[in-house]
Amino acid sequence: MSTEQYLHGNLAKILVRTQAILALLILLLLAGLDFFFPTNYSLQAGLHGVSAISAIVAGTYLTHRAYALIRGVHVNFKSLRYWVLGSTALNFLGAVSGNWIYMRYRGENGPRDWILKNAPDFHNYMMEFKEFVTLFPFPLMAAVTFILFYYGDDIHVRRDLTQFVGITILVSWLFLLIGFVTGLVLAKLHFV
Amino acid sequence: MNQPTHNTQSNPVQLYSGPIIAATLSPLLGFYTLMISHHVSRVTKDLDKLVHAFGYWIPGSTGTGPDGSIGSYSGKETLALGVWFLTWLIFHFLWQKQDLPVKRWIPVFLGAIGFVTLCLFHPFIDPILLLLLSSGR
Amino acid sequence: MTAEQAIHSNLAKILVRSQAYLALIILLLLAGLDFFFPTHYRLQAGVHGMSAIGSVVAGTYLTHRAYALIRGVHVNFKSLRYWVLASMLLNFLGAVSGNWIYMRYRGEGGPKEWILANAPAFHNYMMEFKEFVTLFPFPLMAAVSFVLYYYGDAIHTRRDLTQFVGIIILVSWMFLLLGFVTGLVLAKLRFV
Amino acid sequence: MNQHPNNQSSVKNSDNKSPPVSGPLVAATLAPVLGFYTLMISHHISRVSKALDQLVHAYGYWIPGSLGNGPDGSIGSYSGKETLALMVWFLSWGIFHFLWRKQELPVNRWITLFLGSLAFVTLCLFHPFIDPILMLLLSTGG
Repeated sequence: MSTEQYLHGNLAKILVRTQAILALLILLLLAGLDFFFPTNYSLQAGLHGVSAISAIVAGTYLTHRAYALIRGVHVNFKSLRYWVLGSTALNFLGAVSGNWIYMRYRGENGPRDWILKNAPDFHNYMMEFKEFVTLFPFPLMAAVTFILFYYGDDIHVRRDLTQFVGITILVSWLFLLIGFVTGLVLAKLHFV
Repeated sequence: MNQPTHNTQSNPVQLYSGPIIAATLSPLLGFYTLMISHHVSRVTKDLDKLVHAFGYWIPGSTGTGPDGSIGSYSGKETLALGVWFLTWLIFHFLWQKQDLPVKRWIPVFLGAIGFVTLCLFHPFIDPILLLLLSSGR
Repeated sequence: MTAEQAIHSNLAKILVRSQAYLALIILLLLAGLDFFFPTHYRLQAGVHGMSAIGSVVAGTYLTHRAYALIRGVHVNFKSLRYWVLASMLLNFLGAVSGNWIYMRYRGEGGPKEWILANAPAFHNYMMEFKEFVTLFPFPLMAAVSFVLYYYGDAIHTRRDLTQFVGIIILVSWMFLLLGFVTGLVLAKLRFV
Repeated sequence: MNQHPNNQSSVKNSDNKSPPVSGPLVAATLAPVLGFYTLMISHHISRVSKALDQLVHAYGYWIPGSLGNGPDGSIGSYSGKETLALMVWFLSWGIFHFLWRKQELPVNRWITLFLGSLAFVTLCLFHPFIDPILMLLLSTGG
């Protein structure tokens, strides 16, 4: 590798990291600013938003790792175990904070009342769907975490198992994304 | 895979960096026009009208009621578009066959974009503008 | 490559494509459902949302291509030219539709009035910033499109130029993401 | 990098331990699916009548915010559905893990079933799809 090539590779590395950090910061703003919204429920909204977005970011990164599991290439299982554990914790936080903000959603003059009056489909079809499927990622990632800790590094001798773990991560991501988007749609429709 | 940086001898085509600099300098000048016309329009009602007048050709630039209008934003856009296209044409024509130092331009370009972005952020720029306006009198 | 490996990498390919399509469809719902919101301005909102999300998706994919330009590895310039052209068009649509919905934002009883009455910082600091930086991606991508068509495939002989093009794509993406997130924050705060 | 490590050598490396079996993985993934079905079924049960809703709700009283009204609201019978789903998830996981911890089960067949049942439970949570079916069931049952 010539010095010039090395510099270019290094530049790309710096840029990639900068992009990732910027993306994370800007995305966290999407929910972080909820803390400053003019509502009595800004704390609940902000916490749910920040944990949901963190769960999405971690989940999306994990889909990248999932392909290594599916393709059967070399995987650093130690780091993967920490990531799935972190992701499980975030999914749990997202579900718990979701419960918290759901109370206000159903409260007097809360979003549900407004939506049922003005655009009932968004409650009857979307919210009644979203409130359940957003519970899916936590148990799914809990299963993945358990499996990776239970089998340890030995799991790599069983390609069918690693492949299944990869697929479960992808499925969990799908529900995260659905929950994220529907949550934002409802928040746009009527904030808590 | 990896190409040598400058290979003018063995390569039949001679590429000049002028057009890329022209293509990137001109939007930058457009952004600065946007920023400056925005702050100019904030000084007085008359200046706002002046800026606004440039944008009357844009549908929805004037109007009231629930449907609203984009107001003097239309004028800022018009001025920025004008500066962008005009400077692009001029610089492209001038630098068509020139080789300008791209490596030196990249940091200037990025710095200038960073600065104009900052200048559009009111909490940063307003104290400076207030100082300028008060000392100008 | 053994038959088993071929099947696995084929599976990964199918999954990657499904993930990409699902992500696109779900993300488009984030704005597409605006068409069904109970407001007179849902057409403007939906069109702006769809073009904004389309821009963010195309722009994000292009940042992936940008790293090939920055690293100086082999690039399919023909496909890249189409992508930057399409991305530029989407950015243009985003800006034009943004102008359209901005009218209502400023209209009587519109979001601006409500935000100024309830949380003025979101208008004075965020919207007055967002309305300008979201105009940046279109000229930047216009510059990229022009450069790639003007120089043609021969540009690959000049690493400094390709590197610069890659950097412009990344800068444009950053403004897209900023515009996307601030737009969503404002839409959550008060829909048109 | 691209080559999967040769099976024999990897097995030899971990020869002192018993080779991994697929039972625990199937148990760990079947249990959440059962939890999701519990969620779905308890949801539709709670929609049939006020009394059934109260029954489901009662399981969730332990969750803070499961009761209450006014602007602060509450999560209502959702708390009961969550509780039932949690119970089914943990209980079935415990049982199946214990039963299958040394068993080899057909993973490839389970993947298809797992994905299919997830898709189905998701569909069953989508009111425009499931409501006509529920209506039919209720009208024939009543």
